[in-house]
Amino acid sequence: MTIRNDIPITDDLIASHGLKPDEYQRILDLIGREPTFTELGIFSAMWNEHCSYKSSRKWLRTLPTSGPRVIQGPGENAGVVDIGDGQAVVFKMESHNHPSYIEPYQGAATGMGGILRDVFTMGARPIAAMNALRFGEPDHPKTRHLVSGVVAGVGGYGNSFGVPTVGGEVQFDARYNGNCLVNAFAAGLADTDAIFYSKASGVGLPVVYLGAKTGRDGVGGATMASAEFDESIEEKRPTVQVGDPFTEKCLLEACLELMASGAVIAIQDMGAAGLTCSAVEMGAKGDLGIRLDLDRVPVREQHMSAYEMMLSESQERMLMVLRPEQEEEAEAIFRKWGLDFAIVGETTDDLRFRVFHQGEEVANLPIKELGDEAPEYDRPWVEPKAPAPLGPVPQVDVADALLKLLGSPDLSSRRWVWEQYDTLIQGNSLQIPGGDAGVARVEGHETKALAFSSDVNPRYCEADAYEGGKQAVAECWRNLTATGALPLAATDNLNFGNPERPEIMGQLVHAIKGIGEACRALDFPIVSGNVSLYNETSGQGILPTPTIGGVGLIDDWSKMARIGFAAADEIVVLIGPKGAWGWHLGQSALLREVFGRSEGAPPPVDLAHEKRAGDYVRQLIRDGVATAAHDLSDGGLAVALAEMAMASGIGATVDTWGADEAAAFFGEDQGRYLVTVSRENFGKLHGDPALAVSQIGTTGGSSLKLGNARAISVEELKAAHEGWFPAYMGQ
Amino acid sequence: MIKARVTVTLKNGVLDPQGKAIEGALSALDFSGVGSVRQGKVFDIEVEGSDREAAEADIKAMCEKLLANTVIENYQVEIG
Amino acid sequence: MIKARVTVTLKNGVLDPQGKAIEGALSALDFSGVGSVRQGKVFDIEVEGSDREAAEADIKAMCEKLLANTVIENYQVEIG
Amino acid sequence: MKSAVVLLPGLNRDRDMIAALTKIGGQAPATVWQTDTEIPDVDLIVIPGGFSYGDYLRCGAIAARMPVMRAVAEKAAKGVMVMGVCNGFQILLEAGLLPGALMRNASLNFVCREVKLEVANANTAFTRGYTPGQIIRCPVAHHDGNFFADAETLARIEGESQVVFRYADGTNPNGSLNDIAGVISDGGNVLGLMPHPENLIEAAHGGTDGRALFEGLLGKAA
Ligand SMILES: Nc1ncnc2c1ncn2[C@@H]1O[C@H](COP(=O)(O)OP(=O)(O)O)[C@@H](O)[C@H]1O
Ligand SMILES: [Mg+2]
Repeated sequence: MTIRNDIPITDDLIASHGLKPDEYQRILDLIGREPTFTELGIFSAMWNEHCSYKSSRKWLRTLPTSGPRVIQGPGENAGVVDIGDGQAVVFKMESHNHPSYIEPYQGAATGMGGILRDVFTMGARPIAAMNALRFGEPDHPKTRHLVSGVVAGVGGYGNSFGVPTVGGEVQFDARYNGNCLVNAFAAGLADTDAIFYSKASGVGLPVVYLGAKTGRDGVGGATMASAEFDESIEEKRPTVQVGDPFTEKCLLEACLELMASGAVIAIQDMGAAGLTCSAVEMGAKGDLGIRLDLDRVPVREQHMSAYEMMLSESQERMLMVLRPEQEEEAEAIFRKWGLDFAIVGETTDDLRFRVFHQGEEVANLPIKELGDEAPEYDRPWVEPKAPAPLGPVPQVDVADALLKLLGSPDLSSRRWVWEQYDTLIQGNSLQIPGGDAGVARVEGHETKALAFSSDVNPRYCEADAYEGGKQAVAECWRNLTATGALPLAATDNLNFGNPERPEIMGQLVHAIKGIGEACRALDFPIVSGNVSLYNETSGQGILPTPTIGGVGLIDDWSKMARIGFAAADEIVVLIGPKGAWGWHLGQSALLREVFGRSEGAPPPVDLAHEKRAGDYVRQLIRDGVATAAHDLSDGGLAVALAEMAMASGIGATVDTWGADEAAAFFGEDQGRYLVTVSRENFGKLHGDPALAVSQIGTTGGSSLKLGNARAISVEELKAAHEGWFPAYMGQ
Repeated sequence: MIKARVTVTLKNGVLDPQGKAIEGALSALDFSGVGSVRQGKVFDIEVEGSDREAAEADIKAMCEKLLANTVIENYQVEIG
Repeated sequence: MIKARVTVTLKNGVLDPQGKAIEGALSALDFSGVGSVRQGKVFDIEVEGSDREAAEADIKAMCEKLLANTVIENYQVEIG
Repeated sequence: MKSAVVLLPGLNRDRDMIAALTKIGGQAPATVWQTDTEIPDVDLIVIPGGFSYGDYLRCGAIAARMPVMRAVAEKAAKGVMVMGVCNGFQILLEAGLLPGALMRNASLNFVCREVKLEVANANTAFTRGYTPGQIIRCPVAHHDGNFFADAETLARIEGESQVVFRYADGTNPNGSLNDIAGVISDGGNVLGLMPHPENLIEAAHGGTDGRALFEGLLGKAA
């Protein structure tokens, strides 16, 4: 059975393609006639939220995206940043939220596949991956199943493909009960003179299809990814795509080999809305038309209609414009790797997107308008409500509270997760997950390395999207800095609820403003990103979750810092802002885990201070003065100290801090770092008059003693920290 | 004691990378005329008792809950 | 076109970590009375032609050469 | 000493292995592709780790039947040293060049972590850089490393000292029988091991415990 192309276009059909009546009117105006069924599919794919960013584009434009090192900002498959010596780092983060909720293993796996393809499409060999995961509350009946499926899927794909996972995030909150988040990050290395783009050039050149065959996978998937879930979710099941990391690995090798041969003029991976998006993008960017002959598309199922082929989201496929004289050479490379290779069309000069199938012209559309004239909305938004003020917080037993936090779902060790990922492959991993940032050596360079971190605190964003957006950027920047890296640039993955609700739109607008301001202040441009909206089930939206993935450069990794105490009898130094600190407990982990409350404003971020403190700490690391470094984040000083102790097996004794120990040890004031220095080097802590640089204790022994609290052995800390995840997952 | 065999296969249209790789390997091994290969799983399960219908119902429940991923797989139960 | 189903199961005595894990998971899901679970594979294969005996011989050869690891697995061929 | 690395689609620790052989041996190994029917004249053939053919069907099963493996078997029969690491080990088992089988990890999960290895037999061409019973650090990264052999085979390989590496100090990551991490052929020239010594050979790796294996092998004993 095949779907015919002359199906009448009814209102229902339009609506089921996610197109609003005014959007359909726009189509009629653009093409001056009723679209065919295939054309309707093409428009729905190009104009849905996922591909067109119609709700967010206006605001995304406000982000800083350039800088002296930025070679390519948003708009290509991935951002490209110069790291010197003729090399560049190519990276991006992308969500695969809805597919992962429906089928966690395959959803997460194909999410990894998609982001890796984005990176190697640009000519870069992937060298590091991260995954930022958010799940519903641990007790929710679906959560365990989602965690195990998603983690297995991320690992199943990334491990087989052969990229080390160097970091990520895992959090739980009831607000993700109906929508988990899977944000996958990948980075690759390329030579600056060998970066490939999607812009086609030259008329009459072959358009080549590469990789795996086309099936009916995910037909309508991009439309689904932009639709709010409701109870009819079951019906959406057959659109699940299955990943094949083996084919992707072959595709990587074949593409890099082909790129090295000089045969590639333009290349674009087939991601959401597959053949449609990739072909339109290549043509539109190059001011060229594209003509496709679907009879030549390698298919793995019989009787596929033009509509299905144009919308299929089968994985591990690419489209390329090739130098005709190197066609044979190209084909031989792909055959060697067991991949399909078919010339499916050509570039034209008529600026039309024309698609032929079984002798019939099934689509003939203006190519520029398909891409450029997508609707853009200035959706109404309202100022988010100010959070309720924080009521009094009782004192706590600092030792008990610390153990409770370390063993809580959000702060416990993620070892159960990252030991399922290959963190060592390629032999360049200098820091695997468990520290502030993952670090990978730049292969072929004696001293250089890249640091990677992924961060956001959705509870902060819920309470104040603007401060939360700033904080996500600042924390990421801080995590990179704490290894000694100079933060270079970032990618953002904006996960929000339904933007047609003004409160949600208000969160998005505020978060973007916060992110933009922080990125500007910290010289940390956004070079790529992804927006995932409609993360909402039965009217309940997720916590606003603008994940920031950052990349930093370490000039000499032999001087890099780690979080573990380096030795006993060293001085523990806390670096932060001068003057009275807020001892900020609003929205803190302490409040939530110990008192079950989530109140108050999140800690404000003073960006000028962040910059100053970060630059100071980085210099201490580079000068070899700091023997260990760690930033303070969730759980404040106590948790940070415990993490340093656990990472090294060395204890510490830290002075008491005034009367309010709860706030002193668990406050989440921003812009703070812990470093350790040897006694001899203590004098070298040159004073920066704008910073408070205080000796707060010493390392040594086998337990952690905080103020007046009872000492806790490092073993006990570790037992609490390492215990939760395996116990929760039943292992 | 009742013995049952559960067979779990991929739904039509769902990509089967394993099957595809096996097809390729068979033809590399000079087996000609092989069309498609689809891979699935079998579970041989022993359950206590002698009520075959109850056992079948139980095993179907196991399939729904654990043995099959009904998003992409079909299953079939035979009581031996 | 001939359709065949090959079933590959572990030999007796060969460790089956997946089967064992499923046993554990089933009892954690409150299915009682589950004795042993052993996991195996099925392959649904289409071969050209109409000679069933030749097809069976061919498929047995595929099993010996590739589909089963006869050190640890048994196989069984059914022509559909 | 000359070496060659076997390349098959889906392998992914080939670059790590080539780097280790090059760094320690001082010269880059030759490479042979899956369809090659001849292997150059070398003293050592290495099959690296990864997911040849996606680990589809059974780990190493499809790879073991590719033409290059016939050539490897011929070389092995002539006494050339052959080492398979991780997927390479699985391929050697599937090719019948080593005894036993590797099943899914007992946890069913992929596992990547550092373990302790006991050098159970230091009297082989591969392990002479270590002392008998020496305990070394070494990373593992695999989904199917759970070594199994029937009782008779197990008794034989134990009796003949064919177990070369064992997981030590309770670090068995996969449920392997007798903590077996690596075995050698009865001829003493084919070694398979699950752990990745090639990922622990320089300061950047945080340790060099894997080095002695390559140094011993490549005749660069420390
Ligand atoms: N899904 C994951 N995959 C890999 N590593 C992870 C994952 N989740 C958390 N981690 C790692 O665990 C450590 C702790 O995470 P987190 O508490 O989010 O760090 P931080 O507070 O420094 O941002 C980090 O090293 C992080 O990279
Ligand atoms: Mg940190």
